Parts: sequence; C-alpha cells; structure tokens
Amino acid sequence: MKLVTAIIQPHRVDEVRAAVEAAGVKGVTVSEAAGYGRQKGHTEVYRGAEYTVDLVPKTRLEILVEDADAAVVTEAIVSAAQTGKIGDGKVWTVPVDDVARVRTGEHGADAL
Amino acid sequence: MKLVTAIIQPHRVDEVRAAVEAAGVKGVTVSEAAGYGRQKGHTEVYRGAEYTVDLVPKTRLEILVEDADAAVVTEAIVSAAQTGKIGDGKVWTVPVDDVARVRTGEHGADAL
Amino acid sequence: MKLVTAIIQPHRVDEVRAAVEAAGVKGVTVSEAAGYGRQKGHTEVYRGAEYTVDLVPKTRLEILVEDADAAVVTEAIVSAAQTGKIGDGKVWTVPVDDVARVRTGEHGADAL
Amino acid sequence: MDSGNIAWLLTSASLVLLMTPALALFYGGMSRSKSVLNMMMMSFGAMAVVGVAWIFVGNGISVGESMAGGLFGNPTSDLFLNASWVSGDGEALISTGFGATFAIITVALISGSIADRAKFSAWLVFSFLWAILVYSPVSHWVWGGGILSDAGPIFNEDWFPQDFAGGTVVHINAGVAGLVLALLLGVRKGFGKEPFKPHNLPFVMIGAALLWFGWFGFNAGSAFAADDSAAAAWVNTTAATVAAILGWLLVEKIRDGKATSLGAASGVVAGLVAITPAAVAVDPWGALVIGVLAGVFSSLAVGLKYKFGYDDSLDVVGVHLVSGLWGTVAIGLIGTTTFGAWDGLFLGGGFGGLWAQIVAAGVTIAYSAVATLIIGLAIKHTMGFRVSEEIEVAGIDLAEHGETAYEEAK
Amino acid sequence: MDSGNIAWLLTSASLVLLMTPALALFYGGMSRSKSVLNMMMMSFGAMAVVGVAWIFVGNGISVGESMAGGLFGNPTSDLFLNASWVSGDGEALISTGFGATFAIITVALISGSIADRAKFSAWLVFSFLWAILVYSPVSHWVWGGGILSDAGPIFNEDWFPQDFAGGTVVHINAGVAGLVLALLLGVRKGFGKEPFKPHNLPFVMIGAALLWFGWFGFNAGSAFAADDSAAAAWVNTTAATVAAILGWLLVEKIRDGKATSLGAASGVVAGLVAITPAAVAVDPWGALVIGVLAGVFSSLAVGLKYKFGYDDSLDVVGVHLVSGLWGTVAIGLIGTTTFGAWDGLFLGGGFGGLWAQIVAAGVTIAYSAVATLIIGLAIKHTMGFRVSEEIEVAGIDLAEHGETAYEEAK
Amino acid sequence: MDSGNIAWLLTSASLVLLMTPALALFYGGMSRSKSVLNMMMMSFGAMAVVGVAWIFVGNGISVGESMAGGLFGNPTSDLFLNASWVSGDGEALISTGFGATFAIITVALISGSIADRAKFSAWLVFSFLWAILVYSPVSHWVWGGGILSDAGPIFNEDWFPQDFAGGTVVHINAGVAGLVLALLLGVRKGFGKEPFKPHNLPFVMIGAALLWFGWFGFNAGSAFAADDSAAAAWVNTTAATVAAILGWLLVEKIRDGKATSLGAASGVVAGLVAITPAAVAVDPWGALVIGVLAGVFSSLAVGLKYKFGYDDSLDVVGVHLVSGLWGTVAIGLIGTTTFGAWDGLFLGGGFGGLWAQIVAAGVTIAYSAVATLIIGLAIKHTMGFRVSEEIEVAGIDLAEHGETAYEEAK
Ligand SMILES: Nc1ncnc2c1ncn2[C@@H]1O[C@H](COP(=O)(O)OP(=O)(O)O)[C@@H](O)[C@H]1O
Ligand SMILES: Nc1ncnc2c1ncn2[C@@H]1O[C@H](COP(=O)(O)OP(=O)(O)O)[C@@H](O)[C@H]1O
Ligand SMILES: Nc1ncnc2c1ncn2[C@@H]1O[C@H](COP(=O)(O)OP(=O)(O)O)[C@@H](O)[C@H]1O
Repeated sequence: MKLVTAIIQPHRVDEVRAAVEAAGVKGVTVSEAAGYGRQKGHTEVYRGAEYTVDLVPKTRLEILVEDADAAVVTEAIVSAAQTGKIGDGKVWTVPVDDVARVRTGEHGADAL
Repeated sequence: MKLVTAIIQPHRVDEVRAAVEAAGVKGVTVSEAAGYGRQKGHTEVYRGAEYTVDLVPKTRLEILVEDADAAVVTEAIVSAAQTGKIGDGKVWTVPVDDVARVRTGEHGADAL
Repeated sequence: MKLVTAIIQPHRVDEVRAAVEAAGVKGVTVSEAAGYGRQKGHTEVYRGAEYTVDLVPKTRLEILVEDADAAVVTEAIVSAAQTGKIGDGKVWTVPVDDVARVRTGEHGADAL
Repeated sequence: MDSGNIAWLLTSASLVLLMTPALALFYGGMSRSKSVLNMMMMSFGAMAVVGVAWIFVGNGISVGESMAGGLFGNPTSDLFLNASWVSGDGEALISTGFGATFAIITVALISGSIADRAKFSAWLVFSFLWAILVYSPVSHWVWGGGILSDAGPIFNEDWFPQDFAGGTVVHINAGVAGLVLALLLGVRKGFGKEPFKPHNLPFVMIGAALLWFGWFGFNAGSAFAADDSAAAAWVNTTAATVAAILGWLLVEKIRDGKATSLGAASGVVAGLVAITPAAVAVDPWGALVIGVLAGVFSSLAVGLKYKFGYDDSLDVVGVHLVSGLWGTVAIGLIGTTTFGAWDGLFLGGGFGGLWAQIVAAGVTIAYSAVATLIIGLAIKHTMGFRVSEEIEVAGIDLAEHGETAYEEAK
Repeated sequence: MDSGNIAWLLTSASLVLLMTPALALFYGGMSRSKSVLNMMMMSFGAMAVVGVAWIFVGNGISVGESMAGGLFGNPTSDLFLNASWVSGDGEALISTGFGATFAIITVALISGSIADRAKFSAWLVFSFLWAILVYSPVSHWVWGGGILSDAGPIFNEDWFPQDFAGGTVVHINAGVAGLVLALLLGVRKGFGKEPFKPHNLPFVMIGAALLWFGWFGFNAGSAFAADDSAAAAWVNTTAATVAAILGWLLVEKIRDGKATSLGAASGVVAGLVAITPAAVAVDPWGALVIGVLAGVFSSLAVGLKYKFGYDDSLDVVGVHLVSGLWGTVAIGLIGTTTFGAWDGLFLGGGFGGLWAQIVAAGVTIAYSAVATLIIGLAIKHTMGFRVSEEIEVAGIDLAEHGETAYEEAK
Repeated sequence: MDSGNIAWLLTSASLVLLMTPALALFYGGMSRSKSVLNMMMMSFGAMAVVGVAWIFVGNGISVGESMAGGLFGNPTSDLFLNASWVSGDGEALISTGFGATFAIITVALISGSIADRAKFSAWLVFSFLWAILVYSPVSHWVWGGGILSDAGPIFNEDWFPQDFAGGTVVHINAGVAGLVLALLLGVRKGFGKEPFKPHNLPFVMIGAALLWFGWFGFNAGSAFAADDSAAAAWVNTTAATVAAILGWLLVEKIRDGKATSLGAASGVVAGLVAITPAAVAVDPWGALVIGVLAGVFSSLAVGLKYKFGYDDSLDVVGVHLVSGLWGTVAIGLIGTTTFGAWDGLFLGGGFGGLWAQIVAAGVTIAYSAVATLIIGLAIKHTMGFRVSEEIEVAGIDLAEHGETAYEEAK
C-alpha cells in the first residue's frame, strides 16, 4: 500500500476531494499546514514598518491507497488542484508496510 | 525503524497514550486533523438552510519505534482506540531510513 | 527522493529555516504539533487543584529532498535546532516513491 | 436647563455612540475570520467620516430651519456646530451630539449588506456623501419639521407619521440603501453554495447585547428628557425585544428543529428595530405583539436573498428593512394615545394614522433607493466600489488593511 | 416626578439589563469551546422568557398588594404592565422595568451550575416557572412588604432584615437553586478527573468587568433615586470589589503559588455579591472587610464541590450562595446607621439584626430548595432535563443549537 | 444636592470604572496570546491595589486641605473615606468614587510599556506606591488647589494651567512613567526584529470603543455636574476622536499604503487623550484640529521607540505622552473663553496661557520621571521587576498566573 500526501491551496480542497472520490478513494485525512517554496509570502504593515509573512497557508491531504492506485490518485489530485499559479503545491507518495482499521482490527487492503 | 501513524477519535487520546506507554513507547507526537471515510459528518443549520459538515475532527499520533515493535504498538493502539463505531480511525506503518535526536545528534535506535 | 520530517521547538523555526535554505532547500511545509518524550510538561493550577499538562507545543517541518541531500539536511536541522535541553526534538527520514508539482504536473527531482 | 434631562441626554448620547462599535462586533462576528477587520473598519470608518460630516453641515441640514419647502434644513445654520457652541446651551449642544450618533449608526448599518468585498476608500466616500445627502435630509423631513412632519405639505395636525426614534429615518432608510448596494456590488464568490458561517458567535451575541444596551439611549433618549415618555419607551423597548427573541427562536425550532444563538442575537436586533418607531406609541401588550411578530417576519425574511439572488450578506434587508417597515406600519394598527399622538386602526382611530405611516415609509423607500443608487453608481464608475475576486477569496483584511485579525502564539 | 431620579433609574435599569449578557460572557468564557453557545443561550433564553413572565404576572406578584398574609403580591394587579402604563407615571413605569432586569439576572445566574448538559427547552420552561413561582414571591417577601419585611408577621419596625439590593432575593436564592439543579442533573462525564478549563479567559475577565459595571445600576439603582444613598452604595460597591480581588488572589498565591486571572474575575463577582445586601448598611471600612473576606471565603468554597461530589460547574454555589450568605450575615455584625436601618452586633446594636438576617437567609434557603426541587423534578420526569452522554461529549452546541461557536477561515 | 448632578456623577464614575477593563481588552488584544492574561491582570491588579490605596490615603492626599505649600493634601483627612461617609453628602461621596476611578486608570495605563516581562507581584507593589506617591500628589497640584493651580505659588487668577480632565495629571504623568519603566526593565527578546503583532485585533478595536464610551464619563463627568460644560465636553470629545481616527489613518495610507484597524483603534485613543485637558477650553472646530493632529503626531511617534531603542511595548509614550502633551499645549494656542478660562495665543490671549500650560507639563514630566525612577529602582533592587528570559519566551501567563488564555475543545 501507499500513502499519498498532498499539500494544496486551501481553496481547492473541495475540488480535490471530489476528484479523488471519483477515482475511487473512500476516505481522506485533512489537516492544516503552511509552507513556502518558489511562492514567497505577502507583506504586512505594522506600526509603520513593513515586513514579510512568508509562510502561506496550505492544506494537507493524506490518502491511503493500494499500490496500483497511487499514480491515478496523484494525477487526479494534480489536475483538480492545479490553478497554474506558483504555490499550487506538491503531491508525494511513500510506501506503507501495513494499515489497520481501528474499528475492526482488519489489516491490509481490507482496512482501507 | 518504523513510523507508526494513527488517526483516532479525539476522546480516545488518553487511553491510547496509556496503552502505548505500557507497550514501551517513550515519546509521541500529536497533532490535529479531520477526516472522513465511511463515517459521514453531521448536519448544521444556518439561516434556515441545512447543510452537511462532513469532516469529522480526529487526532493524529506519530510514534517512532524499532522495527520489531511496530506490530505490537499498532495492536496496542487499535485496542485502546476501539469503540466499535464507524470513524474509529486508521493506523499505518511506514519504513524509516534514519532518526536523529536533535538534543544530542545521536542517530538510529539510540535516538528514539 | 526522501522526506525529512523534523519535530522541533517552536522558537527555533527561524534558525532552522535559515539553515536548510543555506543547505540548498527551496521549499518547506510547516505545521503545528505537540509532543512528549523525556521532556515532561508543566503544571497548571485550576481552582486550587494542580494538574499536569504534559503535551508540549512543537513545530513540524517536512522537507522533500533528493536522496543524496537527506543526510546533509538532517545535520543542518539538528545543529540549528539544538539548544541542548530536553525536548529539542527528532528528525527522521522516510523513502519517497514519487513527487509531483501540482502547478506543472512535473514529476521526480524536477518537482522539488 | 434641567440637570436631570441633561444627565439623561449625556447618558443617551454615550449609549448610542457605543452602538456603532457594538454593531461592528455583531457584524464582525458574523463575518469570516479573513474579513472581520474590514467589516469592523466599515463601522469605525463611518464613525470618523460621518462624525465629521455631521459637525460640518449634517446637523444644520437635519435641524436647521426648513428650506425648499421642507426638503432640508439650512446647511450653514450650524457650521462646525459653531452656533450651538456659542449659544452656550447644554441641551442644544448635547442634542447635536445625540444627533451625530444617530447619523453614524445609520450609515454603519448599511455596511452589513456588502461584507467581504467593498473597497475601504470607496466606503468612506460613500459614508460621507450618504450622511449628507440622504440621512440628514430624511431626518429633517421626519424630525426637523420637514415634508414628512405635521408641519409639512402632506400631513396635518391630526394625522401625521409617528416615528419616535427612527423606523423610517434609520432602519427603512438604511435597509433600502443596503439592498441597493448589495445589488450594485453583486454577489460574493460562493454565494448560495457555501454557508459563509459566522466565525465567532460569542462576538455576535455580545454585539447584539451591547446594541440592546445602547438602544435604551436610542429609544428612551429620543424623549429628549428624563420624563414619563422616556420611561415608557424603556419598558416597551424591553418588552418588544424579549418577545422578538422568542418569535425568532420559535420559527427556527419549528422549521429547523433547533433554536440557534445566531437566531437569538438576530431576534434581539429585529425586536429593537421594530419597536424603535413605536416606542411610546403602543402599550406594553402592543410592544410584545410587535416584538414577537418582528422575530417571526425577519426570521422568515432572511431567507429571501437566496430566492431572489441578492447577496445581502449580514441581513440588513431582512432585519432592518423588514422589521423597520413592520414597526412603522404597526403603529397605524395598534397605536394608542397614552403617550402616542393618535389611535391606530384597531383601536378605533380609523385609517388616518395607517395612511400616514405608509406614506412616510413609501417616501423614505423611494428617496433612499434613488439617492443611494446615484451615489453608488458614481463611486462605482469613478474609484470603483469592489475589490477583485482574488482579494475576496484570499481575504479582504490583508489586501485592504495589511492585517490579519488573529495571530497564533509563537 | 424628579428628572434626576428618572435619569438614574433609566440608567440603572439599562445597566442591570446588560448584566445578563455580561454573565453570558463570564460563564461562556469558562465553558469549553464546544458548549459555550449553550451556556450563553441559557442567559439569552432567560432574558426572553423571564422578560415575558415578568411583564405577564411577575411584576404583580412581586410588588402588587400583599395577599395570603404576605406570601405574594396580587398577580393580576399589573397584567401586561397595563396598570403601570395607564398610570402614565414614569417612576412607576421604569421601576417595573428595573424589576424585570433583576428577575432575569437571578434566573440566569442559576444556569452556571448545569453547564454542558441541560436541554435548552427544559431550561426555558424552568426559567419561566422559577421566575413566577420562586423569584417573584421571594422578592415580594423582602421588598414588597411581604413576610420577610418589617410589615410581615416575623419582624417589627425595630428589627427586620436589611437586603438593599438582593443578598437573599437574588444571590442566596439563585445559589440554592443552582445547588439543587446540579444535584438533580448529576455530574458531567469526567467531573473531578478532567479540569474542564475555561476556553477563553479574556472573555471571563471582560464578562466580570461588565458585570461590575452593570452592578452599579444593581446596587446604586436600588436606592430608587439619585440621592445620598445611591452615592453611598456606589462607593461601597467599589470598595468591597477591589478588596475581594485581593482576598481571592491572596488565597491563591498562598495556596497555589500563583494568582490567576480566573481568580481575579471570580473575586470581582464574589465582592459584588457580598456587598449587594449591605451596600448602604456598612461604611467603606466595613465594605473593605466584607469584600476581602468574600474573596477568601468564596475562593476556599469553590473547591467543596470536588469534596462533596456535586458538579456546580461554574461555581454558583461557591460564589453566589457563599458570598451572598456572608454579606447578608455581615450586616448583622457590622451594620451602621449612617445610611442603614440598625446597628449590628459589633457596633453595639445587639443580636436583633443578626437574628433577622439569619432568619431571612434561612427562610429563603428553605423555600428556594424545596420549590426548585419540585419544579426540577417535574421537568425531569416529563420532558427530561439532561441531554445524552453522547451529546455531552460531542459538545452540546451542535446537538441543541446546530452550531459551533468558532469557524476557521477557509 | 441636585439629583440630576448626582445621576450624572454616578453614571460618570461607573463609565470611568469601566475604562480600566476596556484598557485591559485594548492592551490584551495587542499582546501575544501567550501573555494576554498577564497584560490584563496588570489592569485588574491596578483596580485592586489602587482602589484600596485611594480609599486608604489617596483621596485625602488628592483633595484634602493643602499641606507643605500645596505639595499634597492632608493624607489623614479622609482615611478609609470615613469623613466623606459620615458627611452623608452624596455629591462628596460619589466624587471620592469618581476620583478612585481616575487613579486606577492612570496607573493601569502605565502597564502598556512593560508588556510580557514584569513580575506580577512587583507590578502590584509599584501600583500601590505610584498611586500614593505620584498620582495623588500630582492630582492635588492641578485639581486640589496645589502648586499647579491658580492658588499655587507659580500662577495667578488670570493665568493658570487648564487641565479639564487630566492631560497632565493622567496622560503626561502615565506616559512619562511608562517611558521610565520601559527603560528600567529593558527591551524584550526580539525587540526591533520580530513585529510582536497583536494576537486579537477585534479585542483591540472593542477595547478602544469601550474606552471611548467610558471616556464620556471621564471628560463630561469632570464638569462635576450635568450642566452646559458637561454637554460641551461631550461634543468636543466626540469631535476630536472622529478627527483623530482620520488623522491616524491618513498617515498610514500615505506612508504605508494601507489604513489598519490597529491604526483606527489607536487613533481613537490618541484623540481622546488630546482632548482630555481641552474638553471645554476649545470650540468644536478647535477640537477637530486637536484631534486630527493628535492622530498625525501619535501615529508618527509610535515609530520612535525603534529609533531610540526603548521597548514601549504598547505605545504608552507615543499615544499618551505625545497626545497628552499636544492637547495640553494646544489650549495655550487655541483656547477660547466660551467655557474656558482664558484665550489662547492665536485667539489674542497672548503668551500667558501657553506659558502656564508648558510649565504645568514640564513640572509633571520632571516629577513623574524622578519619582517613577526611584520607585522602580527600589523594586528592581529588592524583589526584582522582571521575569527571566526563559519565562518571557515561553509566555509569562503560564509562569506568573499558571494559566493559558485559550483552550482548544477536547
Ligand atoms: N521541498 C519541499 N518540501 C516540502 N514541501 C515543499 C517543498 N517545496 C514546496 N513545498 C510545499 O509546496 C508548496 C508550494 O510550493 P512552491 O514552490 O511555492 O510552488 P510550486 O510547487 O507551484 O512551484 C509550498 O508552500 C510548500 O508547502
Ligand atoms: N483511505 C484513507 N486514507 C487516509 N485516511 C483515511 C482513509 N480512510 C479513512 N481515513 C481516516 O480514518 C478515519 C476513520 O475512517 P472511517 O472510514 O470513517 O471509519 P472506519 O475506519 O471505522 O471504517 C477518517 O475520518 C479518516 O481520517
Ligand atoms: N518515539 C517518538 N516518536 C515520535 N515522536 C517522538 C518520539 N520521542 C520523542 N518524540 C517527539 O520529540 C519531542 C522531543 O522528545 P523528548 O524525548 O522530550 O526530548 P529529547 O529528544 O531531547 O530527548 C517530543 O515532544 C515528541 O514530539
């Protein structure tokens, strides 16, 4: 199994969720993050002094999938999250040894 | 080494922490998340219109363990977090190349 | 490629970001966490009763790097985040199968 | 000079001044956390520019001697409050201050219909012009001996509109202006799809409560004395408001199954709005009736924007226009003469009062709509009234004010 | 009609009205973020239903002519405030309004003992019944010439209970009712194990400060005039409160090593409660003593719930019952006649006053306990008073009001 | 005894009492979330210890008969307000209460310059000593017939300092003390590098609004009657404040491109500070001028701390000292005699008034600087004034009060 992690723009979450559901994904874990890369942050003014807030808010999605689905889900995320502007984010895949469903104690693909 | 990640119900955190400590775990990193899967969210009312909030709050635990302990810790989490209701969460394990302790610069199992 | 994850003291974030940039890293994802380990929490008073808050706030950094850079970046983080006190945190590395840049759809090292 | 009256006017003016920041909290809590500052700044901005506008010519236009057959008061009669000042008369002086607080809150009310998307500079210009060109003349018509008073060309000493504290001048006026601006600026991205939920409901509740507190100055202060009328207005204000909470929550409980805190806070405001014109014109039983129905009408009316597609973001129309109209018309139905001027239809007074109330409401609606449209269009086509969609989605606070409302610890 | 007195009564009634939303903020801040709306809605709900109950029959029961030997006032004497209205008398009218605000806050105080777990509909029914069946008669006993006044069967013109602004009627009464409801509804899941810490301490502090502000209307307004007594009450109110902050913080510093903000806010309330009955009955030195000991007693008393196992969630008993009792009894010890009615024990007045104070407190405790229990049991066994444990753990706001207090930006 | 005057004094004293928690909210919102409680506790602590200090000897030192040639009032003349109490005179009694609220807020203002780093116990000791040794005598000098009054050795009946409500006594005094303490305690870790941004700007705005509301009691209440002067003060207070918002925002718009909410809130306070001494000494046009320039001056002055390297954390110097000085001096320039005592320079009154204003300001600055330094040094070298850097970085709330301001739901 694989864990696909996506860092995306917060306002694309709904579109991405719809896309991965269409690709057969049944569950997603979401959390807040912030990041920077080529996209630098914005400028705020405080008491007459300008300074840069360089961390931009992002949303992290984590999706457990079977090995075969990782590429498909990655493409689904990329196309749904894409706006073409710097800061659209990253999607990466890591190998997973095992998954367990807490409710039932099932393991492996059954636990997804 | 392995990284065991668990997504659980927020109100089971204390029980799970006790269980993994009993299983020999010395440290845990905790963060907030939200998710959905088979468990759908709840309904809120706003200005006479109903709509669905489908992300349910969850807690993420991350635990670094030696290879041999991954299965034991996973079982400890599953049994402590289990309520039997949909939405109890997932536990997964990924391989870890290396761990370092910041304070000392130690690496590997010593750093846990 | 590798994913280097670091759990550090919140007040060392600026130093660590400077250090990894100096080591050639172009982007970072940051999120909030809390944790415990050897470092136990602090005591709060409430209505005359003392009790322990044992989760200490930490910051999580996630950095995607090429295989060759993982060790360098880890060392950069360790030395920048180190204060020598208990609770300085952990840095670990996991293998990554693939990375995609959302904006362009590029994959692999080009996507970093 | 009666020290008790001055004491009450000083207190009342202070209370009404507090209403605008209270509104900022009420509106700000209903906004999303990325646009709360802009929402609050529209109220604070109104305090600044309307305050200056009032001291400059607004007070003269409102209470100066009638010109042009009662269309407005003499704008130069009290430039920079100089005439009031040199009179040395405390009651005159504090009355101009009391008037300023009314002009400010009326303008601030409008801002609720254009949350998240108006340029701050455009809003300041709008506030200045609207205070001088709309609020000041309309207040002259009703309270300054103008065309909607018993001294005007339409009415006579027997039958004339009663508006104790501002059903027409304040609430209908602001409600219509809010509707016009909402139409002019257009809907927000996501309107009708996303719920745009309040980011901080305790703020909304406390904002509503501070409005209520300040409203005692608004209504009971409109007696311009610490007398029997003021006491009557105080009691009716409370009666209508408690009833309106119940009315709003009842509709929610029946329709949605749940009574919300947003509903309770909105009910407070609806009740206060409806009793404003009628504060002494009906008895406590009448106040209860006006209140409970204000809660019912406004709770039903806030859904209309989804039906008709205007993005009255924080329900200026549903609450202020609807309950303002209801309270104004209700006097024509159940007005009594214990403290009021004439009996309403159901109390045997005939249709005279009802007619007067409807005409006053109608004239206010017509003028406010046209004048607001002209001012709004002028701003739209010169400096522009709305920020870009990008700014709106990212949050207007950052782009317009260079700030974010909340910072995490570091 | 004296305009200065009316001005002060209008102001005082407005101030006391503000106390209930201030309490909502104080209590709401102490709640957890998943149940803050329900906590605040108990106050807003009390405003709505107790307001209506008071206008309906409550005012009559409280201040109408005594019936049944002083057990209650004539309920039909001022139905819907009609008699007050037609009297046209401003002081009478605003006094009924002032009375309404007392009834509302007294009921709202009780809600602190049942945080996080009461059905909102059950709370509304309780509020309505308790206002009519408990608050109104008890206020008649003490202030309306009833059984606990000098005109009653127990006391005489020399020795009778002094309760300037509500030590018995308001604080002991609400404190006992809170205790009974806490016992009736039972403890929350986690009581005694988890700390249930306040989710927003700035809210708690500002809530306490607004209570203090409103309390000037409560205490100094209870002079029913802008006179020497009112001024005396104002000064003592401040003296006791500043001393009570010190008293509470001192206990914390000694016992826990740290002076908390929750302690400062709680000290404010304890001091205000204790000086309420005694506002003019002691001198400023006495007020300081009452205040500092109120802080000490209440800060020690809030821990008792853990010992005895009743979940008085936000310390209605520890603060209102304990400091209310202390202030009531203290008059019997250090009362003076500059503005008060008789001298206390330590000032050479003998035991007469002390006895009167203790009897008044005792009768109030007994009646409040029994009547609250009956009303509470009736509700529990018909509509049910408590939500399910599942709802309690998930957060009552969502289940009862369909809302969450705070929304993140999106 | 005039009931209208008492009514207004009761109201005013209540309003000014509210200013200190309003300041706590204003300052607290500007703090970081890890130190907001400590910031607010400095205000609440000042209420407690300065309240007691005032009742003990402060009132006597301030208004008792002059001793030592006008250096202070007789400290034993009103111990524990006993003399006021037995007089039974309402106006005397409430005036002592009114005075207490001024002493409290003046001390609380100082705390803004030492955010995040002062030991709470040290702050309490400082508050007590400063209230007795600095505030009380200086208020005697200006208002109690002391050395800075027309009865003093420096001035005469024609030319003497005008300070209606506290430009010297309150704002210059507190501003200088803030500067001295900021220097004494030293800068915070990260000063000049990190922005230390406000953690909750809606709190800052509402805090400023409540300060404004309370300030009506401060300024209009300083007429000590509900009379023409009080009305004049009310109007000028509003005129200056609305203009100051504009002045501050204008500077920001021109310099930074954006008008901030922090700027609007700060403008409110700057305007209020500047008009405080001049509330009746200038006409509304003069009030507008004073206000707009207060906004300009203070918005420029808040940047000075970065230049000169003193960590006046929340801008006590930039706002209170600068606008306090400006308002005090402005009377010498544009004072008029409609309600004021003499004409200023530009109104043909010559240099007499300007000289009096400058001398009064200078004497206040000198005394406040020296006395604050002595008290501060004494505390620093005995109990210590500052927490460790570790505590400061981790957040002072936890270490000093054992609390964190906000709790997440669980
Ligand atoms: N090397 C990296 N490791 C981890 N996260 C990264 C890395 N580079 C970028 N990110 C994340 O992706 C987001 C977008 O990256 P950025 O370089 O700004 O835009 P783009 O990918 O469109 O070129 C960043 O805000 C950060 O959260
Ligand atoms: N495929 C998945 N990938 C990542 N997280 C998931 C996935 N499926 C479920 N989750 C997480 O697990 C939680 C519980 O899953 P759910 O399907 O609702 O319950 P259960 O596991 O009891 O059937 C979700 O809220 C989500 O956070
Ligand atoms: N086994 C572990 N798995 C995951 N996170 C850990 C583990 N041990 C420690 N941590 C994280 O590292 C932080 C610091 O660890 P701690 O043991 O307190 O200090 P140190 O590493 O300096 O000995 C913890 O707060 C926690 O977030």
